[in-house]
Amino acid sequence: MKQYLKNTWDGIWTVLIGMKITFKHLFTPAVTIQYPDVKVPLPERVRNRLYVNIDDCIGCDQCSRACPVSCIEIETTKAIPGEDLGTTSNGKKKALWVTKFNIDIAKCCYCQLCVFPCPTECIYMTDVYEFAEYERENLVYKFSALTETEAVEKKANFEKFQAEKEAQKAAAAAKPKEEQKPVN
Amino acid sequence: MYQYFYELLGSEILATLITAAVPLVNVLLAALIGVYLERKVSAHMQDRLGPMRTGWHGIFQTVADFIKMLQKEDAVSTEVDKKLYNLAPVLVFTGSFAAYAVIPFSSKVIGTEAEVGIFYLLAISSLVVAGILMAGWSSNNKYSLLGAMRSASQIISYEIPTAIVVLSMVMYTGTLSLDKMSQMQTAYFWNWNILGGAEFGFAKFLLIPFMIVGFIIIYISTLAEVNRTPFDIPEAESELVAGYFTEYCGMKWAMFMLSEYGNMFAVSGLVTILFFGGYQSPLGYFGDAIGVHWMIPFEQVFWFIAKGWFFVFVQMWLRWTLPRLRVDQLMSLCWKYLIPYAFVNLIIIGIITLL
Amino acid sequence: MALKTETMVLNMGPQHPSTHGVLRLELELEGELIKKVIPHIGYLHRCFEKHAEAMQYNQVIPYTDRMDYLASMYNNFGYVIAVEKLMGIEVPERVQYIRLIMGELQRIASHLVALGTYGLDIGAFTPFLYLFRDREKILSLFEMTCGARLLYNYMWVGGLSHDIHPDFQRLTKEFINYFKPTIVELDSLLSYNKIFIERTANIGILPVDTAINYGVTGPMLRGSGIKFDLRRNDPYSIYNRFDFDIPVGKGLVGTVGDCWDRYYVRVREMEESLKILEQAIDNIPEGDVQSAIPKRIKPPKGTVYSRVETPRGELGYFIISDGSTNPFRVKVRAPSFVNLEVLGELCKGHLVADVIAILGSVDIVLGEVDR
Amino acid sequence: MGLLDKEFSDGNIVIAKVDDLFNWARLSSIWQLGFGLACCAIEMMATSASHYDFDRFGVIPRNTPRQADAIIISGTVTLKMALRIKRLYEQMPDPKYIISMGSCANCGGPYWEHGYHVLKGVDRVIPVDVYVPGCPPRPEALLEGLLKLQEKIRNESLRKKSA
Repeated sequence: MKQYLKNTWDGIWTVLIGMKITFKHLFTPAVTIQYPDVKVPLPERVRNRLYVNIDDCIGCDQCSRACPVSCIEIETTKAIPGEDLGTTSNGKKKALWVTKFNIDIAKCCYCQLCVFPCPTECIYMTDVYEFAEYERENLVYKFSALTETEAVEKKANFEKFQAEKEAQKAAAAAKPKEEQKPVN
Repeated sequence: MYQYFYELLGSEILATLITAAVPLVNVLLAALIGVYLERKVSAHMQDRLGPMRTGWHGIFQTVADFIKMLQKEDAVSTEVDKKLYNLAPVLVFTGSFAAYAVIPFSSKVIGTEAEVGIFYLLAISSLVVAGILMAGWSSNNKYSLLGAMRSASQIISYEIPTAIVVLSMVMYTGTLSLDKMSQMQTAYFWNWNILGGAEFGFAKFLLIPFMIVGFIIIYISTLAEVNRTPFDIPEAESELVAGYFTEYCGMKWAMFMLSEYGNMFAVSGLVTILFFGGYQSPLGYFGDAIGVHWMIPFEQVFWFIAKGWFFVFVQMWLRWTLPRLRVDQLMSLCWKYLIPYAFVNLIIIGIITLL
Repeated sequence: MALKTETMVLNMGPQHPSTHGVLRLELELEGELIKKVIPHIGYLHRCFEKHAEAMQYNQVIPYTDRMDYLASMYNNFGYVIAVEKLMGIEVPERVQYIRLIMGELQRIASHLVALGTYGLDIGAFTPFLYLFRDREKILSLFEMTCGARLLYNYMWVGGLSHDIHPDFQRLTKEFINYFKPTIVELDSLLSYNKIFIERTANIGILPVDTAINYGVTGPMLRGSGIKFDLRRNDPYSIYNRFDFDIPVGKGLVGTVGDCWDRYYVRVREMEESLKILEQAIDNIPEGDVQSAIPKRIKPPKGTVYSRVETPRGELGYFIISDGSTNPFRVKVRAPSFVNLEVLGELCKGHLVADVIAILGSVDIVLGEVDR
Repeated sequence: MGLLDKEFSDGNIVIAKVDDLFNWARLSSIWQLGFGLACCAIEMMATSASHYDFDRFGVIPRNTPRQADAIIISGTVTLKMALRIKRLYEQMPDPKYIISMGSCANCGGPYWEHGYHVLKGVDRVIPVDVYVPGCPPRPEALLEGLLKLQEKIRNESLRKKSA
């Protein structure tokens, strides 16, 4: 009987305590951030969409190798002599045309492993997170500064150059006693 | 109300229609406002904001929900028992709508001044059980079936404490008419039944604690009858997915929702009438004071609706505070706690009334 | 004349609100009484161990994040400790301290989700949101430090990806002070609520010997009354320097080893974590967090087993190295997986609603169960 | 599709206005199927929690597909789960929308290369409306995906598209 009354009392009392707490919260201001109208500034280290500053990229492929999910696709073509690609902002000389630098953001796992090995610090994570798309193809980001035709042209150039070199080599092999010019 | 409109319009059909339309509008409004209020109350209790982007503070949210549900496809599984499946939401809605026939919103606005109003109210609200059972059975879904079975046992069990408390109040007031009960608790809050009724004397003060106990019992058991947390076992979201309406979509589901919110207001109204003076104002009538007597019914409507919504708010408040009981605990709460207390209370109130 | 009756087979999940992800339970019911529970797993099998074979040692770390996604920091922690043990790397003091602080913050965050969803399973929606509100504060600390909210890839072999933010210590202390009242509030809102007690006390009692036979660890084992915590019993990192209690189930409102005890052990563990944080946060020594990171991670041939106490129990990594840059084999002893096995034992003779309560108190993370 | 969709072949002012009303209703009450798969589900829960509050947009989780309008695929879809997802999708009444949340749902994510057991993108089994990138996406990113979806719904019409 005593237990019976205690149960009744406990039931009512704990419910009232709970109600007191929720009632208190009814009048505490909400913590909600009203997203599209209010955007909180993100911390500086925030990891969102990858960005490649292609001007600084030397096409060393390190980020692609560091990526655990292989979402970075890089194709490069050697520059032929006479083409000046300029230098990166930290003074490295560029020697490769980056004909293709695609990041499939849909595959990316935002682990930041690609950022650290980059010798020119040209690949980094930005604070852009609003990039939802209707089509998945749009999530493949193409960073290469060269257009398709330019890329084809550079490739062709290099192949031509290669072929010439081969031809020269062949010629040199045919005429072995000729004075040997350093190739390139 | 019928008489009033009949005299006004002279047409039986029109008068009937209007008399029926008033509760219907009330049910619809109760659902619309109820859902919105539910979302807002829950949101603010949880340090959130709730709907914000449809109109000012999301005030049209339920309107949007409603229009959306109107245009949803009526997806019906091929395995359902078509007749029962389609009939169930109608029946549930009828049960909750018909209850409004006897609820006095004021001394003038009342569907029918039935002498056995409270008896009718208890009887008609049991219709919901049939609808729920039909819904659960015909859906051909095990979760629905479990929900329906739980619901049937729950609602039928909780009718008993409700009925006992109602009985004690009937004994005390000596009438079955809801309108008369309201009239007896004349204006000013110290005349309400919760504070011992309008008769001033020793018995009044003796009654107060037992009235409070009665109020708590009937509030808990009506809460269970309308399937609200902590008694929302038939639709227990974390166990039974959505209970008996798991397979319903679009407007058919909306009818269940309508009836739930309609019922919420109806049982709040019942509690108000039994214990909190029905449509009577707590502080006297403004119309009386300035001598404009036609204003009084409007004031009464205001007070009734305000009191009703207050109890609906408390239902929500409880819902967002408490966890859910288990099905056997629900039964033991009813049979082991509420019914004994209700009986003891009945006897004591009876004795005090006789004194 | 006896009526012919049949048992009902109820399929719960993979899409069910309270199976904590995509667990599928096959329940054999008699009315609402459970006769048998058969968990089906594999709906989130992501082949972590296969991936680990194809990756370099440091590339595995993002995948460990995704195993127990509620306690990513701790999964990183376990993995890097294992690799460091394999390579014999001594990490700087500062790194040890920061790892420990992150680990304990993560423990609180993980328990917040566990307790919140447990309340949700029982039917209380509001505590869930209160706890998530506070978890958000921890996540912002993590985000400030390493830039990610959920999957951090923060601990590296031999060091950390970033040093802590200059504000980190101040904000953590603020958080500790802010968080203490929340536990009190949770106690009065949920833990000692009569309905909650009714739902969880004396439900799913796990006796000590069953727990040990099944190899259950973590709060589940401690809920049964055994004081076993790897932080104390097999100290790793620098846990032996700190003073903290190991809460065990005492059967305050029911029997020792019931759901309420398991729940309450988690609540108390958050308090203990706060205690550790308070001791550690002011004593972070100066130093470089990346000084011990090896240029190339190429462990010698050999095997290693290393275990840590994650919020869910003993997480063990067994690594076989063949001397190359990729691990030859990584086997994970996942606490959730082992704890889940005992479910069938716990559910016998209970009702459908109790299965939810029991499953919630086991606190599984499907990413870890299926790996 | 819904009740009246694609019933009309020529437009007029009435249909245009009804279009607007219906689209408004649809976009402001997208009820989501409460359904979590993996890591992203935690961020989805965080989005419905107090700080970001999905309810502001009228999004509430419904546990049964019959009452849901949108399904957020939040996490890795394994081949075993793909069948279930397809079935859930089929159980939802029209009009229904899909948000693919996170890398795993978009295209297999970190598991696309070696994951013998992972579906490489949920769009191989069900038509996706919006892809939200991230691993996992921030709650704001998911909200932005939702806004994109609302934008898409706003441009729907009851009219048949002329061939």
